[in-house]
Amino acid sequence: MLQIVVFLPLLTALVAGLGNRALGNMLAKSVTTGGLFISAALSWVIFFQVGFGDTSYVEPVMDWFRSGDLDVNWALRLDTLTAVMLIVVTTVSALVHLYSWGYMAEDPDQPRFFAYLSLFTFAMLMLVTADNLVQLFFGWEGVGLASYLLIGFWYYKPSANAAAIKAFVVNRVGDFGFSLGIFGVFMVFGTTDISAINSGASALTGQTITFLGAEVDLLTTLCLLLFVGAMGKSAQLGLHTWLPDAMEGPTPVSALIHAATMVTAGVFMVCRLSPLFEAAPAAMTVVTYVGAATALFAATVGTVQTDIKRVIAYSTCSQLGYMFFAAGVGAYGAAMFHLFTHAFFKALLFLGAGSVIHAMHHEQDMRHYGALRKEIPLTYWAMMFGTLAITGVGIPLAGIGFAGFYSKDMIIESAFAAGSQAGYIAFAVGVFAALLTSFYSWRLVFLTFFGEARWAGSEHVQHAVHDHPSDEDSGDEPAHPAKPLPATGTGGYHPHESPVNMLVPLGVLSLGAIFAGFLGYHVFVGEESGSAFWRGSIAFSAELIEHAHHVPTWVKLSPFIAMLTGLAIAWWNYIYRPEGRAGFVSTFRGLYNFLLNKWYFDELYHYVFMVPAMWLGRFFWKRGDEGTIDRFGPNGLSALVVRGSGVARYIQSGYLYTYALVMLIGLAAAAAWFLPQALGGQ
Amino acid sequence: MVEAIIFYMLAGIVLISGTAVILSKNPVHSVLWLILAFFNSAGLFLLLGAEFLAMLLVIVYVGAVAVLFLFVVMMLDIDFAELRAGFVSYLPFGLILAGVLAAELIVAAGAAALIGQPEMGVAAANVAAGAAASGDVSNTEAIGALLYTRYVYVFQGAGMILLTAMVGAIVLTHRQRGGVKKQNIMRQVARRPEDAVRITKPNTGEGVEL
Amino acid sequence: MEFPILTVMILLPLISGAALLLWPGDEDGRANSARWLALGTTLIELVLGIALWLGFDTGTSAFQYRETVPLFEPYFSWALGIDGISLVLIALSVFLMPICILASWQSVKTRVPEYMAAFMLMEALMIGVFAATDLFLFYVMFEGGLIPMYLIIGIWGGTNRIYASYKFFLYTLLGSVLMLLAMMYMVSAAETTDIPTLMAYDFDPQVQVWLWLAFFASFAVKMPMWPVHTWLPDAHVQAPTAGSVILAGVLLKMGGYGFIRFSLPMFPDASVELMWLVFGLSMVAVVYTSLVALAQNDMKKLIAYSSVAHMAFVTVGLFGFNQQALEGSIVVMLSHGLVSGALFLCVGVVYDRLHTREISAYGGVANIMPRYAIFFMLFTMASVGLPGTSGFVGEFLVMLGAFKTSTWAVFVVCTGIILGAAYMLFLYRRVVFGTVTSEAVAGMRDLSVREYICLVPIAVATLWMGIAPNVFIDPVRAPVADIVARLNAAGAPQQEVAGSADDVSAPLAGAANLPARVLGAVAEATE
Amino acid sequence: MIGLEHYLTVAAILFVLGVLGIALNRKNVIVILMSVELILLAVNINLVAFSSFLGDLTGQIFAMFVLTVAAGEAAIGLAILVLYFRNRGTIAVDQINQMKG
Amino acid sequence: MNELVMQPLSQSLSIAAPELTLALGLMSLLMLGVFRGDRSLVGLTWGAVIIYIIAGLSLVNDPASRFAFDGLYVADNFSAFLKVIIFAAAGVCSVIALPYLKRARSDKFEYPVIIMLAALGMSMMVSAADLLSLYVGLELQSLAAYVLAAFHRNEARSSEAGLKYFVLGALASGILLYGISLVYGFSGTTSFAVLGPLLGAGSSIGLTIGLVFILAGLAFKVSAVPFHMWTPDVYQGAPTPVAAFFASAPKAAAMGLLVRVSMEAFGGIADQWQQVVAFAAVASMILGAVGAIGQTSIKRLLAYSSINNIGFALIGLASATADGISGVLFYMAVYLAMTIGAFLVVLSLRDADGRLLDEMNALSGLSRSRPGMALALAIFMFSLAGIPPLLGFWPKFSVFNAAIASEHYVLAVIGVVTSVVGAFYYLRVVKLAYFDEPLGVLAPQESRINGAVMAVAAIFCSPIGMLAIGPIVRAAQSASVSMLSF
Repeated sequence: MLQIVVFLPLLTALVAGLGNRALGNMLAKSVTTGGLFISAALSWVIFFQVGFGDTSYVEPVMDWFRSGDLDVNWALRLDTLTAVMLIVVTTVSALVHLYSWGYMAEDPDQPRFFAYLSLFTFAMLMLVTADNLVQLFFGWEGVGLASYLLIGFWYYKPSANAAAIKAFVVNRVGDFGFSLGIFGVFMVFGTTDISAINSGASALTGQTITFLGAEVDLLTTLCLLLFVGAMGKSAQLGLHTWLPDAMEGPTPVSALIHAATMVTAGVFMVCRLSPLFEAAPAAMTVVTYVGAATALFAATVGTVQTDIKRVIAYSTCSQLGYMFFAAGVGAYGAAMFHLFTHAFFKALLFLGAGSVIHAMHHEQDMRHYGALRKEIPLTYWAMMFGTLAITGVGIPLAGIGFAGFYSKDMIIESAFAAGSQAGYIAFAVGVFAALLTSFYSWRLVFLTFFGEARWAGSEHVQHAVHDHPSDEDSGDEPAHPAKPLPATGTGGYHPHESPVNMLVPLGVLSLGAIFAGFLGYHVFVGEESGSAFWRGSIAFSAELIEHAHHVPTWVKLSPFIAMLTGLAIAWWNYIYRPEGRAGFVSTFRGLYNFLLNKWYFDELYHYVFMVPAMWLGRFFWKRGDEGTIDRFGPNGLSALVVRGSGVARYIQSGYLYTYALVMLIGLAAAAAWFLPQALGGQ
Repeated sequence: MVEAIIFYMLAGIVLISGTAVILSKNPVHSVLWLILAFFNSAGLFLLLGAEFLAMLLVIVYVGAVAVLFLFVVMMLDIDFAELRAGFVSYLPFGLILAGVLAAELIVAAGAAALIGQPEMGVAAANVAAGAAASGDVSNTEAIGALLYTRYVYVFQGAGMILLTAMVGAIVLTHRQRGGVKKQNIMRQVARRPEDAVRITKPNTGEGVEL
Repeated sequence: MEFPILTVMILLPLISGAALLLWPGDEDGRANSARWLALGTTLIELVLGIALWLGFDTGTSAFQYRETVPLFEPYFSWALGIDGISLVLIALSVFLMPICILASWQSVKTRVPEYMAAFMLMEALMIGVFAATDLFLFYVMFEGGLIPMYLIIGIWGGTNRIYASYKFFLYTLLGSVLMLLAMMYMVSAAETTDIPTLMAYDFDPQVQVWLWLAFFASFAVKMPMWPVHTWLPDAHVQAPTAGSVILAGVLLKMGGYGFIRFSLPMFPDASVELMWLVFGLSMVAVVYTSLVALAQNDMKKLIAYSSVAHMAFVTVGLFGFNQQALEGSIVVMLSHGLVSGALFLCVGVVYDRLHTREISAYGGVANIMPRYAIFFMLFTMASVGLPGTSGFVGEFLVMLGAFKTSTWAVFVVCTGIILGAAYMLFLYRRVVFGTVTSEAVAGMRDLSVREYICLVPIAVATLWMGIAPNVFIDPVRAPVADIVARLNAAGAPQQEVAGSADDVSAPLAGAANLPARVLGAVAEATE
Repeated sequence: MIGLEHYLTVAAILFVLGVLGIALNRKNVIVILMSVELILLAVNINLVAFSSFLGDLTGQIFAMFVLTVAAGEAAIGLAILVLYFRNRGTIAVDQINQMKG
Repeated sequence: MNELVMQPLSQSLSIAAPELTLALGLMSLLMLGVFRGDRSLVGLTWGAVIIYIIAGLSLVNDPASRFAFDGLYVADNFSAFLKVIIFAAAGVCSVIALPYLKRARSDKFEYPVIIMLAALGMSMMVSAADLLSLYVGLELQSLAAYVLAAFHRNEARSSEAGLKYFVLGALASGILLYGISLVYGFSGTTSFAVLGPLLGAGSSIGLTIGLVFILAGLAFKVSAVPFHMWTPDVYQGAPTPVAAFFASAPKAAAMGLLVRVSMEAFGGIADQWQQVVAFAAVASMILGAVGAIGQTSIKRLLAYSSINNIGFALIGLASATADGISGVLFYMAVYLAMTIGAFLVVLSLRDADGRLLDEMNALSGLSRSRPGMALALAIFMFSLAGIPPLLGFWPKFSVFNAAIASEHYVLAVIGVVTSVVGAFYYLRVVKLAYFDEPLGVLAPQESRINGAVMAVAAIFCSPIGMLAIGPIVRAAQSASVSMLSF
């Protein structure tokens, strides 16, 4: 069954991809989507078997490679953690497939799109079912590839290409650390099997190795290296830059890959190796800080973005930060729980945003939205549920709320309960980030669905009105990228609600956003039910959970208050007194620009890495290879030889007396060479 | 003492005339200086007791080779005014070099005096020859005896060299002059009437095609 | 007597080459028959290669299919035999050859018989290099390969072919001649030319350093390692497509093969001692050439520079001194043989249509040639080492193994996977993605059947090697184990167990006192 | 008493003179040929002197062959010279450089 | 008086049968030629070939009596090996000259005779066991060579070549003679057999200077640097078949002589001359390689190539071991085939009017116009460059091997590096023939015999020739051993 779940998407991807145009849009769509729904259904079956039964096994598929004492096999590992990921992946993927029927309806290249989607799903499933780090890495890279392909799906768009490359290369930076981590793990453990690593980790606490000439703590080093990989894939601070750009891909892709599944692979990996991380407290601290920093950073940036997808992207980034600091403080269950709930409400938000974009004829700038509540009510409600979930709306202390309410509060409480300095900082950051989350989420909702229509300023809308093809399809960039000031009015445009095949996924995911937290709370992070559920697939600390459940009340209330505060600020600025925003912006011009430009990370990287790399490349090429190696090497030597040849030919003057003289010189020199020897010998 | 005076005189003239050979502007003078050098060398040979070689030098060299040189100089009909004995631009360097070489050679020669007679020489194989030299026979006779026995191989080789010189000189310089009528007896004897006479019967008014 | 399969494999192309040179007929007829004859020969070679593999016992490190005829006594013998390492490289050669012939089917129009004959000669010499078990026979084959390649580049190459062919020839020749001297020394010391015997012979460690350096001169150029790599971009750029394929696919592997066949087992002490040199150069090579590749405007030059970077992985692996690293190196060699060959074929495909290698002349090819884009993507991904393709397994094993030897080396070399992704995807983007901007590109047609036949086998092999590479690793296990054992006996540094600071080694720390040791050796040798 | 070294010295100087005649003369080929004769003469003086002082006739025999060969050499040399003169109309040494490099 | 003759003349004559055959043969040919005139050139040439074959067959002699003429002459495997080379080269160079001579209107019957005189001289050289026979043989060869160089009488360049060769040759033989006189004077003997042991006991300054002069004189004959200056001019000016001859047989003979003198007469002071030979080897290799670059005349290029190759051969001598000497012999044997082959290509290059071409440009596009010849040329060039698997690699291999075995590492390293520089200009020839487009029309090969000789030489130099390594090397080894056990 597990094999069907995993390999069915590959099969459908191959059918759709290789069949491509011969197969036709309809067939390709049906095959891939059908396959995914079967996988999803089976995943749920597996989930219940594993999570509430006691099935847990490794299913070998075939040999991969063997070398010396390294033995890597293709095998599918099934335990609770895998099962959770399976349902997340397959469910969201199936829904996204379905959604894409409608969203991509006009695209000529649909078989390719669906093939990529299914391929991605396969890779993701390989990742989550991996029994060893190498297979994990396979899935890891596989999802990277699929992500690259999907971001660059509209390959005629330069910005999409750039974003795709960026995603791949930045992920490679993470993989760089990840692979070093794998090498180190193999060096230390002599294997790459995850269970062996996890069970052997605690014995190695305090050991050291020589890494880059320095004597360092063994497990800390390994964990940090592995964590670099997680940072790349999960877009943590420093390696996050690709994620917002990845929004160049079609929106369903953003929902599936860049919100629900792939970006959570880092969290998954940390949880998967949680026993190893547990044995390296220093590394855990780093994870905590990085997660907290990301949560804060992304949230701040998210507050000022105007592109609807980018807001959600930064939101994703921020939520991933939450998951990491949860993992960092040891609350893996909480991290996984948030991962689980987040998958639903974030996919929902993205698909909802897609629906908005669809309705607004591919306009993504929220400044050109407004007053859409009435035009696309179903989408509006879906977005509302998503927002309620992400902001963590619920009734504190009573334990009733939307999905985010359970998971995010659990994380924040766990951080506090961890009792460490890092935990407290993470707690504080988490609370503040919750405020920001609330603010930007509500800002999104208010800008999009409330207020007055500002559609007229949108070029896309104007295109639609004047019956031009959309930019996205034509590949043309607007001639003047500088957006015109938000103009009010409808511009004569009538948004239309999305087709049913887009709305069904929204509905399903809304259910998830509403109920996932409530349903999963006890299962994932219950004090006793949690350890029964996880059954050792993660380092589940019942102690910590218990502490988390018994934190002071103000701690429990604080995220709720933060949420309310964020909501209030958003309401104040976007509904009640929208004109006040300009004053705020002009007062804090520097901060605003800083946030608007994403803390200048892209610029920083551009000047620190890109520019020097190109310059160095050219320098090495022109000055190094051509100017030095060739010049003094082959070319120099040959020039020297040619010059020598000139001298030789000059001496060969053609005159007898020159020739005779040279002979004489030779003779005299030879005699002179011998004379001292001969005289000495006498 | 007398021997020494004669030696120095002969040697001096040899060296002076040798120098003159290469310094003379006129090649004819050079040849004449060369002849003088040969004569005096022959004198040195006599001093050394090699009378046969001394004679040979005079007869063969002065009589044949040097005259050949003169002959060629005359034949080439060189414009002597043009032919100055010019020297190359690296004359000083060449002179220094020559000085070095001469010094080396003289050092080597001096070694002969230092170590006295090279008694280590005169190996067994040469004892017989040595006996012939020091014995009662004359220099010429002794040479003759060796030349046609022991050195017959080399002698024949020398013959081949002369043959080469002869053939070479002919092949290089001999020219078959055109237009010279030579008697060919074979052709004369073999000539038949048919070759010489043609009988034709031309019709009137038509000529004979020859 | 057994069927002398190796001799046949070497002689058959030679005979075929001579035959197609002497084939009668007018120019067109000769060209056609030359093509078919060459294709037929290479296919027979392929079949023989498969037979060779099937009959090969992978369980042993002993040389198999041995043939020895003392034909060239007193200097050397016609001695052939293969172990697993030879086997896989011969397989690579015979696999790529038919593809090369097909790739040149139409693109080479002038002097076709000569062209095919050169390739036949090339094939014979390649097999000879890998199959020789006599030191000097190896050298002959190794050097002999220069001639056909020189002609291939010089006659059928691009505009600057003269320079490139000279550079290729003289550069590699200069490297090899020193090796020749070292071989002579070895033979005079060991009194045998038999490679298996020499592989077990213990040379004086002092002398080993010199011999090692002499061999290094040859193999480093052939690999090529930084900084003696500059012939490669020129040669690749100027060579015809098939020439590039063979050059990248097989010729570069001769350097790696040389290291693994000679430097490591014959001079284990020197190898251990001079590891820092190889690591240092490899580290520079990866970063340096990757950056240079990033700045290229010429497709072939870019791939050529990427080859240098990939070969640096091979050298790192070879001097990682353990089973994984060495096996990884071999897999990288095989994989690079396939992938870079395929990439050159891909370049050749568009070059045949547009007759330019300038990246800027392309763009938007995916619109016009979607099938081509798929293949190109596959090979690009294989080149960047995506798991599931051949590129991954080798590089992974190399770094995994070498990590025990030098974390620094792996750390630096590993950046190659980042930079590799950057330049390859950048290339792909500029050529394949984007919109069609030029008329010429718009007029291109997608892959022909012939081009499919060229690319599909490589694609299959690439995936096969990525998903189930054991079949390619199996033959080399035993010989590699022997070499590793020898290296370990020579004190190869390996960081195995954590915690014990004694056996933890920092290879670069050893570098500090090494120049002094080398100088000492110099002083002793000159006395 | 006149020692061997005296003869050898004379020969050495004569030899160097001959060599100089070849290496420094740039006008006249005939003088070069004569210089060759000087060299051979020097050799002969050496040989005869050694022969005499060693009491061994080999030297004189050798000298005789040298003379023979020298005669042949002179004949060939002059023949070539004549040939050259016919072709070029000059025997100036510094014009004999049609071929160089 | 007859008591001085230790050895019956008949025995000596039978040992010296090859020389006797040549001497009698050439005189007969000369007579025939005189009576039959220049028409008889072809007949005489083939007659000469037959005589060479007979002389070659007469090399099979009784090893018990190696010396003839009271130690003036020696017949051992060493001399036999070289004589085979000499006779072969002489025969081939006689034959291949026929079309050339006819076209140049120099078809004089003396040509094969003079070649044979030279061959006789060389034969005497390699069999010389005494400084006297050495000198006579050398002069015989030289005089014949001077004539041959100037053989094209109407061609100013040919005369100039003859003149230069003559003047410098005379100077060289003067130097050689002076050295001989010193050696004779300071040792009291001219016999190698006596000199060898004598010098082993110690040497004097006079001997040393004498040695230097003798080596210099012989270095001139093999055109080793710095006594090489005549080579390019003479090769270029001399008629092409003559140049081919110069590059082959006299080189082999002079090299043989040099080896014999060094090893037999001066073997005792090998440590002294080894350095000089090594220097000459290095200088020759470098200058030959460097000088050839930029040449526009193929013959000049081949001249530099010969200097270059002699440098390599001298490495074998510099190592002063049996292996080294056999390497030298091997080298000369293979070099003979390569250089004659290359000159044959030059001989076949004629423009549409039949004029002989010597410019490098004439080779342009040869592979298009004359593929077979281009292939042969490529084989010769790669072989001369010493690229395996061509035969030309193996002599280099053997001398380097000897150098390594005798621990002359620096020499070997310089040698191999220079061989790379050398490859540069050989590649240029191949480049012209293969990479460039034809410039003009070439006349077809006019002589089948020349074509056949070229083909044979090409096959010999090709990898197929590697099959000959065994026999040649074994012969060379027995030859070198025969001399050292002297």
